Amino acid sequence: MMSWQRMDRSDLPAAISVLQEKWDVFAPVKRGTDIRIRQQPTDGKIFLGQTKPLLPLKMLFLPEVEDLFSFTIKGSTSDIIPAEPLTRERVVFGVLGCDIAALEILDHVFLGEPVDGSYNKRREQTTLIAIACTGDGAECFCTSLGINPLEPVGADVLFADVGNGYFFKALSQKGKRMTETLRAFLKKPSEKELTDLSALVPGTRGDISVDRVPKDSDRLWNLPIWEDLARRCLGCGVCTVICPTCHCFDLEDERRGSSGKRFRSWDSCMNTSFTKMASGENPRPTKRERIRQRFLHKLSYYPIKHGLVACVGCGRCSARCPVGIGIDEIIVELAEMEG
Amino acid sequence: MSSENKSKAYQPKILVFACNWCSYAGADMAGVSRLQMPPNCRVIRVMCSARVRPEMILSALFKGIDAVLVLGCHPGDCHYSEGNYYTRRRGIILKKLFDAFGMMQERFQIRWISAAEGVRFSETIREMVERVARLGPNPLGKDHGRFTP
Amino acid sequence: MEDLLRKLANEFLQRPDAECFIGYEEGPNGSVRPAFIRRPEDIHRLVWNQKCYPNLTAYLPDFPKQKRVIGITVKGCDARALRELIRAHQVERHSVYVVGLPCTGLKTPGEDRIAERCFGCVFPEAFQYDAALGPMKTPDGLARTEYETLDNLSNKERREFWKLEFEKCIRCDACRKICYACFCPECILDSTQPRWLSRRQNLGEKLFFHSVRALHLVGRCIGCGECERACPAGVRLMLLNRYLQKQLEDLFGYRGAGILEDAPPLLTFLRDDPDPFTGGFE
Amino acid sequence: MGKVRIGVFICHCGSNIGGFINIHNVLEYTRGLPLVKHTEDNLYTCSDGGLSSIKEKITEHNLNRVIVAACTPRTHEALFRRACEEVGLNRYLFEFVNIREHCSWIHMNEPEAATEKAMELIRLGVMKAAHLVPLEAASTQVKPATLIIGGGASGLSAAVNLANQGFDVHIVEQTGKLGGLASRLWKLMPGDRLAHEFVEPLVNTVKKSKHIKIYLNSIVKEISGFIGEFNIEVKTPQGKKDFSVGTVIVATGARELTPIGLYHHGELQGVLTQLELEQMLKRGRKRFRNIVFINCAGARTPDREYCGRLCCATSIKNARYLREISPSSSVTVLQRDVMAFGTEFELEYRRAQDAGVRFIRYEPDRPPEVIGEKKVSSVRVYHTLSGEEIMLPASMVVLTTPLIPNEGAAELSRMLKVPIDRYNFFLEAHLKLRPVEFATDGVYIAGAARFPVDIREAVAQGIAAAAKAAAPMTAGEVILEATIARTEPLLCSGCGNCEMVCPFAAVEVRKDDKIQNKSFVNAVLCKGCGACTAVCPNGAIQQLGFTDHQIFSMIETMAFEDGSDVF
Repeated sequence: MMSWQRMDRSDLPAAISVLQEKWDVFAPVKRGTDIRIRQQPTDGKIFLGQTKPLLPLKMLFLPEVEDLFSFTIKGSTSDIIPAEPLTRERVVFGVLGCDIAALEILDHVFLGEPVDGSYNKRREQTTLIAIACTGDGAECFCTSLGINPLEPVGADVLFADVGNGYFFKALSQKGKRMTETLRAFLKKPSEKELTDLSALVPGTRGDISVDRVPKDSDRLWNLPIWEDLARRCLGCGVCTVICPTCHCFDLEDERRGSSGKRFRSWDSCMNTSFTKMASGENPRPTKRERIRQRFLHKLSYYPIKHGLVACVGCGRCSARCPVGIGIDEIIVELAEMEG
Repeated sequence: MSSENKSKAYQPKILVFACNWCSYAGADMAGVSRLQMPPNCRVIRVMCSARVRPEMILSALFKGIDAVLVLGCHPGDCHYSEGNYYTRRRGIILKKLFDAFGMMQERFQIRWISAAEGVRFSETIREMVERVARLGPNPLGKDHGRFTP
Repeated sequence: MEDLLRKLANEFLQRPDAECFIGYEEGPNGSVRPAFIRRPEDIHRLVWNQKCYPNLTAYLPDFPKQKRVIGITVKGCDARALRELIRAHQVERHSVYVVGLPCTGLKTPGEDRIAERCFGCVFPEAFQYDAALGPMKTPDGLARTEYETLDNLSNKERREFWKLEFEKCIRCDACRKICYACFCPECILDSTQPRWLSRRQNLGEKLFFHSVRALHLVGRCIGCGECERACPAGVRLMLLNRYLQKQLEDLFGYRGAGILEDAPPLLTFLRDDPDPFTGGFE
Repeated sequence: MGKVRIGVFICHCGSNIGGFINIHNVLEYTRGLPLVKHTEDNLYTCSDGGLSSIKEKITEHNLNRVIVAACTPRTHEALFRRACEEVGLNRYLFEFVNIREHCSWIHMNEPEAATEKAMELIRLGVMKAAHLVPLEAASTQVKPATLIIGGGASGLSAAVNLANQGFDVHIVEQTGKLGGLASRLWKLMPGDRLAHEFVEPLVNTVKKSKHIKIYLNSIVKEISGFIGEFNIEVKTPQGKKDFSVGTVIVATGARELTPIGLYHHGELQGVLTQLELEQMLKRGRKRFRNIVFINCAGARTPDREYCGRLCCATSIKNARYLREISPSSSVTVLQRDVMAFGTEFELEYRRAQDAGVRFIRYEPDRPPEVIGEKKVSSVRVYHTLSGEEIMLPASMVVLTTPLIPNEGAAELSRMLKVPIDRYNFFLEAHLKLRPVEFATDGVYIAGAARFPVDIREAVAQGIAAAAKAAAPMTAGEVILEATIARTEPLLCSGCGNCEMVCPFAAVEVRKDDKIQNKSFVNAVLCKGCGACTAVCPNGAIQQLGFTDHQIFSMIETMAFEDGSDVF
């Protein structure tokens, strides 16, 4: 229905400016070795590579810190003023397939009943421009999870960088609205130009046998692998912070006398205090229980509940783990146990 | 007169930790002697200046209080013999930490004030207030140092 | 050398009181990672090369004290950490079997040059070991290697520098949790009574976090650089640690944690320490 | 404990606070603070009426925290704590807010700012009070023995008093004989008695007492410990002596300032001090010619601002004696003002005038000039009343100089950890309320070591100090500090930082029953300084009454203007 349109390389900055008239534009920005999704153009120039930003796309939908409401206590009642999650519609440029696939995983949690209002609003008012990714990291294995990084499901617009020019393709109504805004810059490509696209081939590992991991947590619960991992794991929690599908959060009240704010912030099941209760009791007292929770949530509990594995194969956790714990390795090991 | 105008424009708020035995008594002495000083300081009494953990100074400054002043007995006169020697080392290192950050150096001070030195207490307060007033408000104070979203 | 390592580990595992041997093994994508060897048939996994970054002593406080013996390999920096852990009652010397590694500096990942974390290393030799993989030799010039410091930055530049660095920080706490010296059952930064630190991601809270971390490491930082390696955002944490260590040396003659049996510099004093707090205001 | 219910009592302190701070506004403000269930103001909260009101309101409003916003905790905290305790509220659930010394008295010209500051100070107090918990204090034995440093009139009086009560007393005197400054005087006034008639019986009583041990030509080298058991090391001519006592009285006295160079003292023959004159009289000299006294010599100057206090009386006394002994003499007293206070001294002043002593006033900026070659011949002085300079023939000039503290006061202040002022006079815990005590428990002060006193005062203070020292020794035990350190074992890593900084070796890391290293606090040894708390990396050890949580809540409320996260 919708087809590829071509843009000259030199037109991109002007095109972005046009987008900024209607949308807040976000895109990866590179500073030194640090790549983050930041607002355009206030926070820097767009980085159009295929290296994953440190913090995944989820940060725009479930921000690291998010005010939920402010309150004023008056006697036994209180006034609550909900926070406004977005003031303007957004477009995110240069999103990777793995990060978009992760949003589907978050959607099951935040858009299932009860619907999370601010997440929902952010989702509705954001247009995603995916970049056709050929996967440049040794840690990438998204194709093993059925993700097509060249044309990820869930994107509104597909964007491809073929070296001598860019291609755009709208994939949804939201996307169409966006490509129409850019009409002035987009041309119908010639047959010859279209062949450039076929040069893009996904390079990620497709042989990680996720499907062979048993979903039944009873069978995985007491495996010695958890003890082995716990011994090596330092509990630093980097894996959870940079994971595109991790979505646990903490709620905190900031009270200043009789008024205050409630905000939520990312939390991590790798923290000792994550399950610590007011009584001092902690049902996950050691790293063994915590690391098992992290992997079983992704590979067993979530799939049982929602029918899909809560990992998108981006490999961020494996690449950043300071003691070399890789989720791909663990998936293979768990699968082999079955075999 | 001009300094009065300035202090009208901006009133810094200064947190003072005073040890019970010397400096708090010195502050009492200043009061008994009716030594007038600017009303910008709030004294928190601790038993010894060594009780003031650096986290207290850091959280005060990083939460936006304009300055922190730690007062203890003169070295050698500590009621507990040696507490203020630890205070001194910690203070030196804390100042160096602020040097490393290139901020807050002047907003943190330590002074030794004995129970008899009411005058020194009032002069210390006055000078600290004037100095901080010159520096202007703590930059982390306004919006609690929030980054742009 | 690795043969000797495996031989020593094997001998150790034969001991009736041996719990496990902590060394290094090949990890994913050409990396090296900690290995916990319990069975002689796993000994072949042990390696020793210039990619052996992790400071393995960070694992020692996890083990129940005074029960069984842990075998461990240590580089010079790790040996200093071990001495510090023993001083701080976290490890008992007789409950570890120490294999000294003759470290001549680690390599930058993926490159053939000495890693920056090793620049200025004043003490690469392991010591107080039960066995060693070879004679300990101080590599030429490592201690004299110049590394990046804050020295030439003005106040304003330092402020700007840290503002950008801490803006990168994602408050994952990896720097804290990887550190060998962070062994408290519950960190003050996780405390809820009082709530010293909130989860806000603003400059004030990040400054507080990093200041407390740096101050708690004063006189305990061995300069291993693990914090910086663990940081996913690449915050230049070692600049801070090194800066403070330099001050300790200049002011109090303290050479660094674990080098001598000195008391940590903030837990001791001299009556004639420098006193910048006597006068009026300068 | 249930919900926190705070009562705030705001003291006017007559007009000391109320005169500068708008108490009405402060009350209104305080009423609006969270957890505050009762507020009131009192003219004097420390009066019987104020104290009964606190007690009534605790019961009436079921208060479980009490705040008094008034003067300084250093003097009145114990009083209010006792009041709370009397109606069953743990004394450590009381919090003091200082709005007098730290507010009204130092911001007298800025009533608005002072009022605002008082509000904030009370807010900080409320924050801390919200986090207070009840504490229980332990107790320790007190040895029935006292060290008295100084064998002068006050020290000896204290010694006799304590010995009569059956306590062991150790007197350490740095000179070779007992009696102090009094033993060097000729006659005492009022009463006209010879000084030795007073001193000798006192010294003899002391020497005879089987409870008193005297160390002459000795000095205290080392004092360690605390109330109940101070360990003393004395350097005597016979060598080092060690003993321990329960209490210590400082009675090191004072000596006359010898004003070398002042008014040519030590340069011209015939220029003496009052003490030198008295010794001359003591030796029996009877003939005097033209005598000129110069008062305020070396006192009330920029270097030594205090008034010698006894100097005027001394000059009045000696001037009259000179006229009486040698009626042909002429005696002139040059004075700045005559401080003849009390019921007797004014009469003595008149007696001296009636006896023919001339009092001439000089101006401090035009001081008298002593003239002579080798020997004094005359004094030139500007006569304030007649407005002209006059020459007084003088065969002798007597300088009335103030008392100054004896040497060693500074050293002693360090050993005992008690404060001294800029002249090395010791400072008591409170001028009016605790005049013979130091802030340090078990250490007391008597006599001229505090400020120049006459013999009556020296004796009175000696006896007062003895009475104070006797109290804990009679009781046999003292209640210890309750605001000591305590370890939370679940948080403690056993790293030993606390052990390293404790000045009293009160904290120790040892294995608990699970063979984990944990820190333990010895409640008797802990003096509650909090040094350990500040170096504990994760707050596992806390100083009770000054916990991280309590202090942090004050910092936070100050940072955010309007409260903290506790509610």
